[in-house]
Amino acid sequence: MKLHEYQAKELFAEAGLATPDAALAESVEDALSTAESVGYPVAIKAQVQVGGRGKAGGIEIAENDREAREAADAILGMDLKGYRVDRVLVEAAVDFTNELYVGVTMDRGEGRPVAMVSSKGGVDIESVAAESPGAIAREHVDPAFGIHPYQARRAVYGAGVDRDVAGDVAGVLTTLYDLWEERDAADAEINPLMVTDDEGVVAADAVLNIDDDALFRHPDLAGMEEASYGDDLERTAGEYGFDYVRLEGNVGIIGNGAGLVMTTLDLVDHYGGEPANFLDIGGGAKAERVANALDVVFSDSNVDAVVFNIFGGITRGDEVARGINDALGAFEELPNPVVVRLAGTNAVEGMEILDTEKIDVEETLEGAVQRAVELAGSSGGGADSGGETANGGESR
Amino acid sequence: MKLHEYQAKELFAEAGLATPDAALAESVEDALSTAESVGYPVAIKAQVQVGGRGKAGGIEIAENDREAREAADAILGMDLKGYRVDRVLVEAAVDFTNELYVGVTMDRGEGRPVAMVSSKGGVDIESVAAESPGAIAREHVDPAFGIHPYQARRAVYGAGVDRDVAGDVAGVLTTLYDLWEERDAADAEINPLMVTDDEGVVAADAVLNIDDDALFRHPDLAGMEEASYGDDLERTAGEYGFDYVRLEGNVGIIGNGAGLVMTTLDLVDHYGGEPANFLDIGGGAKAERVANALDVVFSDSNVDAVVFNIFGGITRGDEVARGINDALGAFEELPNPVVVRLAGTNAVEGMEILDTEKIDVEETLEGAVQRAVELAGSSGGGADSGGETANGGESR
Amino acid sequence: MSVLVDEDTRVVVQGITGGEGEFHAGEMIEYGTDVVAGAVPGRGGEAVHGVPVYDTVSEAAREEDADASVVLVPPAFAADALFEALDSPLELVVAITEGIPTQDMSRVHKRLSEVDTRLVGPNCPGLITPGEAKLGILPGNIFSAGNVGLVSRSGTLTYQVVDNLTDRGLGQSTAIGIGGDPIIGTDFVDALGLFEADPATDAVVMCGEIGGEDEEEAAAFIGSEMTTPVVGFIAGRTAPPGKRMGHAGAIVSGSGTGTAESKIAALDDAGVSVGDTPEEVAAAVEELL
Amino acid sequence: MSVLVDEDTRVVVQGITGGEGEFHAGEMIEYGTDVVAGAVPGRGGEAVHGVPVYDTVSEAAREEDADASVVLVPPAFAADALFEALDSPLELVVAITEGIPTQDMSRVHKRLSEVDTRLVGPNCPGLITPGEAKLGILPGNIFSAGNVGLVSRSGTLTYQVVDNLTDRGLGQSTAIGIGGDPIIGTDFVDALGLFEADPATDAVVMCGEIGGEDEEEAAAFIGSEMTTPVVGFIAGRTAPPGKRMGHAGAIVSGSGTGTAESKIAALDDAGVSVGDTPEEVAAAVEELL
Repeated sequence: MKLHEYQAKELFAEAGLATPDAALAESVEDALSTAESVGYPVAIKAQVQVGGRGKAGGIEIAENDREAREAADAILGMDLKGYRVDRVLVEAAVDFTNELYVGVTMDRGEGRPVAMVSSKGGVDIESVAAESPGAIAREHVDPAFGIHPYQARRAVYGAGVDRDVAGDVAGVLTTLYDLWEERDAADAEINPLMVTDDEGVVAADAVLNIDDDALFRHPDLAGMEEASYGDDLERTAGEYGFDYVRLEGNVGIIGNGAGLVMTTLDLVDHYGGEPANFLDIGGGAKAERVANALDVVFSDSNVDAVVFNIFGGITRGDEVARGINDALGAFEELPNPVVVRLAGTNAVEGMEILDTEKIDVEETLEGAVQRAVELAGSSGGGADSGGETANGGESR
Repeated sequence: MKLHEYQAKELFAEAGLATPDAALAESVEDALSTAESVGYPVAIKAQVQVGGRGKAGGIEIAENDREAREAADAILGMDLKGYRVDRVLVEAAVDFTNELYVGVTMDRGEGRPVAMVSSKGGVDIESVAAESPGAIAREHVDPAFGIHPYQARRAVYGAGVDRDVAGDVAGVLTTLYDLWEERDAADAEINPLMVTDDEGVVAADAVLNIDDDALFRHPDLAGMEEASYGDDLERTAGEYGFDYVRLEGNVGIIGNGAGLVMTTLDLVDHYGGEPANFLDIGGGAKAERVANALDVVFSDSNVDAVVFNIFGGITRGDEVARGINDALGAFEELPNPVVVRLAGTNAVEGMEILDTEKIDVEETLEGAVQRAVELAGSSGGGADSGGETANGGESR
Repeated sequence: MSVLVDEDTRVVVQGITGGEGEFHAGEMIEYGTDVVAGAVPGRGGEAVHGVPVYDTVSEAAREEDADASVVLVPPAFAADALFEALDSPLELVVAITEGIPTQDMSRVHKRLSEVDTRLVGPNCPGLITPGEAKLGILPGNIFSAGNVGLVSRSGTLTYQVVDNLTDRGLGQSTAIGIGGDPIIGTDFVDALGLFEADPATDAVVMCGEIGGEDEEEAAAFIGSEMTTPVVGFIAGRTAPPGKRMGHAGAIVSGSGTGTAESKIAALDDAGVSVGDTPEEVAAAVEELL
Repeated sequence: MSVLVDEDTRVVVQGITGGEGEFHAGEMIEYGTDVVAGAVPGRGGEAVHGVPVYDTVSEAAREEDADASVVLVPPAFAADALFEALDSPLELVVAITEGIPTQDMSRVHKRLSEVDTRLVGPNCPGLITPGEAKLGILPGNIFSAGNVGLVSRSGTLTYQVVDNLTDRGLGQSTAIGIGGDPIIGTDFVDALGLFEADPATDAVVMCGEIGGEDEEEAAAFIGSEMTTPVVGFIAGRTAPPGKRMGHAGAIVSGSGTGTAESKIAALDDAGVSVGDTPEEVAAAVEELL
């Protein structure tokens, strides 16, 4: 779960990190009055959870009311990488002499947290990492001990941070690590950490992503979650609790298990089709979940055919088949052709009871995918979606 | 640093452990009004930092005003193992079905904390440990991780605690460990942890000893320290910052370094004398510290002679000698004969400048001790201390 | 004849009184696994499927001489259950639980480095030596005994590949689901090393997916350390960069490594035949044997 | 010719800009120790006694090719300094600091079990190979080179015994003060093992004191593992039970072990000659050689 900048900054400030004076605004008038109380110059910053907001026009500096009005007007309501901007953070601009990067994340390969400092802050840190990895000092942390003060110092001196602020920056890194740990974060970053004229340090931006799996022990953070999907279908799928990713092809895909669903996507591609989505229906396949999954996929106007591939595992194939039949009962006629393939435990029994009037049944994964690709191709000229499908095809 | 029961209980309660309703009283009238507000029956408990208060008459149960008055009257002002009782804790007596022991301490041999549970609470746990070590379940804790919940459970089930309260007791152990760690305790114990009729658990006693070396980071705890020495000389020595232990012989001993001072005691014994004290003057030996050390030892009316043994180490012998000379300047005449031996760096120079009019000087440790023992023996009949020395001698 | 588990493996089921625990303990027993005990705090003295339940894993292991455990407890309590299993001690711990917080697993990972116990998972279907023992939630009926080792990050994909193998009469020595979480106990290299050392395994199927660099490391290991032939499969070839697809591991950063291309190229370099479909994988194995 | 340190030992002084650090760094240099660097956060680029100061121990060790450090920082920062030294990495760390909280040392002790570095101390005078190198605060002038190894829990008692040895012309191979704290890095058994393996050490003096069971463990080690003769001394024979005398270790619980009697009996059983006085110790060594 990604927190908004303003939420992350509240938590940072609570932990004792310096952040600029700021307030949230939802309208141009709000933004203006906040700017006045905070004092010009201000930064007006789109609150959407995507990177590269600055380059995309989501952050503007305003020196006065006129500029603030223009900026707020431009940013509020804008489409930023597919997300609509409903709120801006109006924040005192910081006079700085230097921009640093400070971050904590999990190094998955090592199975240990890593704390990082770079004197090249204020820019895309992934580019820094790719182009001059030596510019980022890293300290792997033993999660049982937490970060030792010497590690924070070593990272700071190793990154070549000015010695005047080295102690402060080491303190920021330690605090950030503790916050990261306490809040079960996946990532905690300050980029840039601004070094001010008077040798202070201020967190000018704030990233805090929380481990979804740990939200159960952080109800306060879970309460901060705001639906912010790039698109209505992703929102709907999220509400149903599916892992869903919308893509640009016309073959809708439903399956169970990330690896098998990805494989189904790959096979659609392999047989010349184009996947419209990734949808992992998860464990079991009760009627309601099947119906919900079909709802999501059918709602995608790009979709021309659907392949439904379930490997029964412990869940028995006959149970899955009943779930599918029940779900199909709700439809007078299916909006798109659906090819079902059941495998695993009691798959044969399951295939036998499937309602083949409404759906195609295939015995093998390969067969099911090939059939769906065929159906999607032949219905490509349909009135409801042909144009969009063509666009989808072009864009690849 | 040992906390009083009432102080420890405040910290326990703050950490979420259940403790009986109670208040401190310094007079019989205070005790009576507290007893009434807490509700009879009450336990009236001497607040002195010694073990075995119950057996020594320091804890009484009172069912009513009359008994409370008698108990408070008896306990307030009593001498408990050499400590005067100035305050009592008046506490609601707990109806219990069972008494357990729960404790956390440092296992020095292992270099790791150990958490302990026994179903034989309410008695001297050291006797339990000696007589039936199997009755105490122990879990060594990795200090980097802290206690794991499974360890608390394993200790509780291992100790054979009733399963009705096992979860609660495991929770108490975990809380006690966390408190022990957070407060830099040396020992944290609840003995007894009472199991009540309604299957709750209540800390009926509380021990919390803090690591003196860690007090610098616990100013709140340091502020709880109350001078509570068994004797005036120990109090004075404590105020001067000496490691001092009063013994029963007549040869006063001052030296630097615990091992060397203990060795000097051993040598006094070896040569037929009896040590009056252990006094480690610590590093260096400036005039003021020397004078303070002599003040403590001369104030002991048992003392008949003093051996002053300094091994110079980095501190140069001539500096020590000047310190001794300066300190001696304050005395018209020394109350007891003093034998000085200096060794180590610049010892020879030091010995040369010592004021031998007031003191005896010896070159070797053995010589100095023998001379002091001799002097103590020959002055044994002196008017000021002969009787007490004889007593001291008899009691050994 | 197999790796990690066989008919002599004596298993404790942690969480045996829970819904999942009870169900899968029953399935394991039915498959023939020697489930000797359950462990659930506060439930000591009870029995599930005739198997005695103990309050602690230590007691269960001691009393029933167990050497492995299967962890089927909810994610909030799973890390503690793993620490307990690692301290009991056991030779093998199989963590099925999905959704354990990553920082919890980081602490478990640290502890793992201090003990001799092997952890498989978490967030995995477990492992099976067909005809002998099943530790986990895999559907036993799709497996058949044979000489093909299988290691996979994914659950249902594993079943799919096994299905294709079994269809061709290619039985399995042991199949190990290592799990799709960011931090796991046994990785590809560990599992491949076990198969390499197993005389009863004549070929290995390795099912990877996009994200992380485990498949690249596995390729390096295969190239330098293995003589047993390996057939590979990588799921997620068509996943667009930057999109997260289910598994925490299944995200492509677009920075070169972690992509399907990178993994397939690394496996190719190591002489591994990589199938485009599960069916091709099975065919390649058949050709090798 | 010695154990742990010699003329080739390259030393970092942690805390070299502090009062104690600067003074003792000077004394060490004057003794001939090869002090190659200091390490003090925020003081990198300065110099003390002509020795360059670095911000971190890692940098000091890397730039000056150091293999040992002496920790002379205040107790509040000492544990962190030790963790830093253990992670730099160095072969030997000597912690002089007195008054480090016991729980801090427990965490350091845990970390020590994970690295190859040896820690001596804390709360110790350090160690010296006479004529070659001194790492710590021992008064160099009382020592002389020779073939007697010495290990002691106590500072000034060590000096006393060395004085008696030197008076008789009995020089020392290496003298190690292991420190009197409850949790220390190198104990008697470790030190005795080093002396046993050192061809230049022909006899060992071991100075113990009441409290703990280290001397009992040392006696067992001597009895089973050592051929080099050992002479012992135990301070605190006359200390009454239950009284704490200075060192955290120097307390007798009265429960059998930890008393002077117990320690002396254990050493006697191991064939160790235990002197009643430091002078007797020196005499016993003379007789052995």
